[in-house]
Amino acid sequence: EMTVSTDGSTSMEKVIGSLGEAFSNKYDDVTFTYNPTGSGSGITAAQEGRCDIGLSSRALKADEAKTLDGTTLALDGIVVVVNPANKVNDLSIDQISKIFKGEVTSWKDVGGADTPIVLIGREAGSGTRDGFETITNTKDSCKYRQELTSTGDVMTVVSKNENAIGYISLASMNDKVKGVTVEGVAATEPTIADGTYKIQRPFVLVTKKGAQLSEGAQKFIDFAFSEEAKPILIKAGVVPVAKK
Amino acid sequence: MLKKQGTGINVEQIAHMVFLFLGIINVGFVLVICIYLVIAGLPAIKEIGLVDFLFGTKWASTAANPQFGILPFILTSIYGTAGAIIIGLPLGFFTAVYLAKFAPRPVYKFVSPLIDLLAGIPSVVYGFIGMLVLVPGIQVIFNLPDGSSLLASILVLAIMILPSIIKVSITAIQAVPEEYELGSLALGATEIETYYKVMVPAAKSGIAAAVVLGVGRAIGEAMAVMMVAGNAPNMPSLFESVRFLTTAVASEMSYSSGLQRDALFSIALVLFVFIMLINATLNLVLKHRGKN
Amino acid sequence: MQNNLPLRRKAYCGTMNFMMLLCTGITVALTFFLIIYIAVESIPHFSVKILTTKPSYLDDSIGVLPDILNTIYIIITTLVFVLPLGIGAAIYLTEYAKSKKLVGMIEYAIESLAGIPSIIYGLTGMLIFCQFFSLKTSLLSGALTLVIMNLPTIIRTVQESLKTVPQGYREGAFGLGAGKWHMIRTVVLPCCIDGIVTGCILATGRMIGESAALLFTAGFAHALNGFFDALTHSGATLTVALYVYAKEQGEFEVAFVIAAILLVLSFITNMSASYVGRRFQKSKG
Amino acid sequence: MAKVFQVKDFNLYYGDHRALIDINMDIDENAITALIGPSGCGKSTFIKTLNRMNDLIPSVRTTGSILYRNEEILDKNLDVTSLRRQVGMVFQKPNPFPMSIYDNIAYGPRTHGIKSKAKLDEIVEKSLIDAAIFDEVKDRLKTSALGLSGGQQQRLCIARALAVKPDVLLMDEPTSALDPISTSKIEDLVLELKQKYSIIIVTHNMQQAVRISDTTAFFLLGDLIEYGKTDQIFNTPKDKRTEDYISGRFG
Amino acid sequence: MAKVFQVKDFNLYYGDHRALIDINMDIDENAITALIGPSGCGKSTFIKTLNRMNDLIPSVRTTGSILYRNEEILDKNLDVTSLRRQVGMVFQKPNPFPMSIYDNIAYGPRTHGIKSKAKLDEIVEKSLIDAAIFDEVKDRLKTSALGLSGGQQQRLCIARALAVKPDVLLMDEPTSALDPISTSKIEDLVLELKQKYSIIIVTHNMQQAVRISDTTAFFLLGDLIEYGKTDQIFNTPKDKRTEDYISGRFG
Ligand SMILES: Nc1ncnc2c1ncn2[C@@H]1O[C@H](COP(=O)(O)OP(=O)(O)OP(=O)(O)O)[C@@H](O)[C@H]1O
Ligand SMILES: Nc1ncnc2c1ncn2[C@@H]1O[C@H](COP(=O)(O)OP(=O)(O)OP(=O)(O)O)[C@@H](O)[C@H]1O
Ligand SMILES: [Mg+2]
Ligand SMILES: [Mg+2]
Ligand SMILES: O=P([O-])([O-])[O-]
Repeated sequence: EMTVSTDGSTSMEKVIGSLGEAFSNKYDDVTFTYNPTGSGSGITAAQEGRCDIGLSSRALKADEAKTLDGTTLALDGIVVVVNPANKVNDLSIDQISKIFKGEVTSWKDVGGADTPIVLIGREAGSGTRDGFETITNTKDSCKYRQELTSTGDVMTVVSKNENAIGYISLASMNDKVKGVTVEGVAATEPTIADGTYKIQRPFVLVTKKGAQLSEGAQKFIDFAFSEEAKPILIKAGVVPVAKK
Repeated sequence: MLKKQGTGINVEQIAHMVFLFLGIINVGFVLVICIYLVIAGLPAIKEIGLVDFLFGTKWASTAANPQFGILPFILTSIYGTAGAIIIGLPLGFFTAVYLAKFAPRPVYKFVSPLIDLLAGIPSVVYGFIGMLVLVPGIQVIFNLPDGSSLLASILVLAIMILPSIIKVSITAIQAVPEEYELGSLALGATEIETYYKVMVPAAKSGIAAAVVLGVGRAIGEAMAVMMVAGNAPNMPSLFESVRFLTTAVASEMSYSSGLQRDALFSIALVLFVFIMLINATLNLVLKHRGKN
Repeated sequence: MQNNLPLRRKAYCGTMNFMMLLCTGITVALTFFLIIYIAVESIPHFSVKILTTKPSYLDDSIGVLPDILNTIYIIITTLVFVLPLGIGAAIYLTEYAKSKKLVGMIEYAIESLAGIPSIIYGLTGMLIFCQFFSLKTSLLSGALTLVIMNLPTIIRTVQESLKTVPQGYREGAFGLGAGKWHMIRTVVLPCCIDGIVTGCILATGRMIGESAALLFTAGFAHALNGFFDALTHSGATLTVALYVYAKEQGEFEVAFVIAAILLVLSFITNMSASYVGRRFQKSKG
Repeated sequence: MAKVFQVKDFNLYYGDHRALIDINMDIDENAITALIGPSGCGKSTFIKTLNRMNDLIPSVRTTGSILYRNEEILDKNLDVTSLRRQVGMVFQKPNPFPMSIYDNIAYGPRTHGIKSKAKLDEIVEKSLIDAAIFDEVKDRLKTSALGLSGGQQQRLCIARALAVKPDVLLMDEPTSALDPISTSKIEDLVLELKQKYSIIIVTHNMQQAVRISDTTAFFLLGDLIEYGKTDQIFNTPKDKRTEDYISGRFG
Repeated sequence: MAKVFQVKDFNLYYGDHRALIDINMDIDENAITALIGPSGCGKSTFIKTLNRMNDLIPSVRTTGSILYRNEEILDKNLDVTSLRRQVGMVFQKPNPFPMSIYDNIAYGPRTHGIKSKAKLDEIVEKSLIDAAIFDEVKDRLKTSALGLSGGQQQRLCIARALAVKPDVLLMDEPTSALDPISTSKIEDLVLELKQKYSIIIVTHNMQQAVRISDTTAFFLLGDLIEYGKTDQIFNTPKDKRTEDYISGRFG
């Protein structure tokens, strides 16, 4: 009986959940667990050996990369979402940046109704937030009305509040919320794969440098990068990346 | 004939030792919790500086230039708790007096299981319903851009502490000797006058205990509030999204690292100190009651 | 001497009466609202499938069976540890302890334990069990955290029922030459078994309702495991699952189903506790 | 002599149990009436009927008539608060409220609408003087009444009853919880109060009945066996059962 | 006659309060010794010392010596369970355990290690017969002992005490909670038990002491005032205080 324990990013939930399920279906003798805690904590868990594989929805930072190996499993778009009732369909990176910095506070300034903009963000430490703020150049200056602890939560709030804007992982996208195009480009697999959709970040499998992976963990990583896994990743809404 | 007890250890002595150990172990648990919290909580306070930590008004734990001021959380916790008491206490108190003294037997028999049920509902259920009903409701009623707010948290907390306030108050009121009641009635007071002017004052330390208990519950609640407060680290304001001491810990803990993580443990330490102060107050109240 | 209360007194009594009825009314209405709202929202989503499967990403389906099992596992494990600890401590306090100081200290400790909020239990449980004892994020870590949390409940209820055992029984047993432990085992404990059961039920209720302490210690995986496997793995109880589904994933249907299950469980624990309590009082005459 | 109470064919039931049986009894004004009888004979039940304190027990049912100064008090529509104001009561166990001495006395007048501080001060002082306890407590009116001794507490309760200016004072074994010295103080007090009030007192203490009462009623198992001048009852009882009881042969 | 207990210069303190003062007293074998005296004089305290039940009260301290069949029982290292087995006790309030009648009687023997069903059956039957209650309960040995009447319960407790084959039987007011008929049954029983056991009995009932005891000890405020043959104590008391007490002048 082997076990594979993974721990980390909540935005990778769907991806890793699907992979894990397919993996357990394939090998009867392994138990696969996924603990959706967040990228930061997944990285720490990998470092402290509390899990076999850490899951991060952002690239490892320099000091983290000293002790850890990060392998990019897939690319994920970060979709800027609004309530389906919102008339705004497209925003530029600059507009997004101004909105989240609180410089633009009404939807009418970006072509929408005359209502206040309600900013929904993720909590400090989230890989999604880190990726979004880095790319839109809003690091540390977002004026969030709410800081929520998961992708699902952001979707719920945005879907319930006509004034809200937030950002979520493409993998989790559904029609409860509306994704806006960024500089005319919609977040889709091709646009992410070729880099024309700007707001994207990697999904990374994190392991301890130099440490021997358990048999199960090795099997899982091999599985994740196999041809067999590709359709699963695509179905989960992300763009697979070949193992380097 | 009466055999003397040998020096060997017998079952009775073993039993005594085991039970002694089981009793003492509770003290051990408290000590371990204290020690761990202090060990985990002090480094960040040392690094940030106690004054900056407690009285800083800005919390930006992952910024390039991180800031760790928890005054907004402290104030939010205090305001939120106070608000919950202000709403929950009168509601609970009048209900308790009614149930303890006026309710006809069938009404009492019907309502008291309801209150038990209310007490037994897990806090996340309150948070869940609050999130679906209260938050949108507040947004519409007060015409706000968003309903997640201190007010929503206060209402959820008020409902959550209601059953414990009711139950403790009922016990306190029922414990008042009947002689006071008779004495007052015999002077020509009506039943309502009797209950509110004699029975309730006589039960006041018990009711005070109920309040302190409610404060403890409200200040320590995390999950339910997390679902309705919005969790932005703002200075508290009734219609703004806010973060409590508990939710500050809960929302960032799983993502945290380094000084941020240490600072979260420091917040937990602050919360713990608050709770210990409240417990000490409760003890005083109860002791005072014991004397009367 | 017909009814001629002065207006001022009439007004006072009227106001107070009105306030009482109003507040009781609000409380009752609130409870009914909760019950009905949850019932209405959850009943359409109840199905055999949701109760008997685990969630699947591949099929895009949701089931709460793992959460139900995890809840049961964690309750059993917690009770296994907390009962001997709690009953033992209660016996020490009521039957053995002579030193007032020691009793005071232990009771203060128990009071403190009772007052500590669950989020702090969650944190210290994480530090102590998950990290220090390297039990990782697992049901066992969660259960051990709950053990400490629920000690005060068990100790208090057992103490209460120990105190109701008539002193005459103890004297009678001693008078026949029984030792203390023998006396406790053969006379006192059988007498307060109902009290112990009540304590268990109350503690079970608390465990079912707990979330904050489990989030960091037991985690929230929805894996379907056997008892011993589950103990070493992360797993969500119903309450944690409700939080995760409602808050993190926006899956309200299943959240309502869980809320309804929790409501029913809460009702059952209350009813059985008061049933046992009543029987207890009857047997004590 | 004028009558304060006129009891006619009065019966009282606790559920099915008839605790008082066809009582007929007129009670004198400005006199002390003692009720005696073995435990459980219905003395407390009877005295509590006179200010309708029995209303608190749901199972109680009554028949017959009791007139207080010619008004029917068994009437359902009667304003019991005003009856109780005029027919004050002192209980077996002293029951001061857990407030200051002053507030205990002022409780009744305040309840009945007196707000003026000066007026209240005056009533408190007068009641305490009348209850022969003023000198003992005058320096600590603001301290808790629970700090007083049992005898002082009982006199405080009497003062509290006097403060609402009652007409009749009912006393249910007011001295049975007290030591002999406190008892004799209260007996002196009762004798003095007789000038202004009509007093009905339940006692288990034959000597006490002889020492203080003008008339005595002897109850047995719910029946009023004999009722008359105290002298006559104790010296030349008409009924064998009265004689047996006062000579200690049963009870 | 042989002595079961020899008490020498015995003092007992509850904290600072000296509840028994310099007691000297030898207690006869196969006799009934009655302890009398007003409430609070220390009778219960004394009787409980004889089987060290006072150990349960933390504040108790003793000086002096008590020999039971020439062994010191105040010794710290004494095996109290074996002392209590030999010196059985019956309490004022019947205290059967909430188990079946059979289990009540079997409790003691089981505690002392007897497991065999046949042996237990025999002991139970014999003890019930000795306690003169066998006929009344023989058909319902497996039913709860709490269903018995007060008098039956007390005889059951006596049977329970007999089941461990004691040498001495201490009885602290064993009939004060009972009706006259039960009382006389227990008195008869005690007189019969005297053949086999030494009995020490506390009683408030002078008549009872006269009826059943061989010797009587009169306690007053912790002092053993007078101790001697029951006849002599009740007919020609040497001490004025004893005389006062038995003639009912105080207590
Ligand atoms: N609340 C009650 N419900 C039913 N029966 C009652 C109640 N109170 C008293 N009784 C019964 O009514 C009878 C008279 O009781 P009451 O208290 O008046 O006696 P009493 O003469 O005052 O006795 P005591 O001298 O002991 O105070 C008794 O048989 C008693 O059991
Ligand atoms: N546990 C105790 N702690 C302190 N003092 C006690 C205790 N038990 C008894 N006493 C005191 O010791 C004295 C003797 O009490 P004891 O019970 O032996 O009297 P008694 O003769 O049995 O009286 P009674 O006839 O009322 O049973 C009394 O003054 C009593 O107050
Ligand atoms: Mg009475
Ligand atoms: Mg005694
Ligand atoms: O949960 P995250 O992927 O945003 O860290």
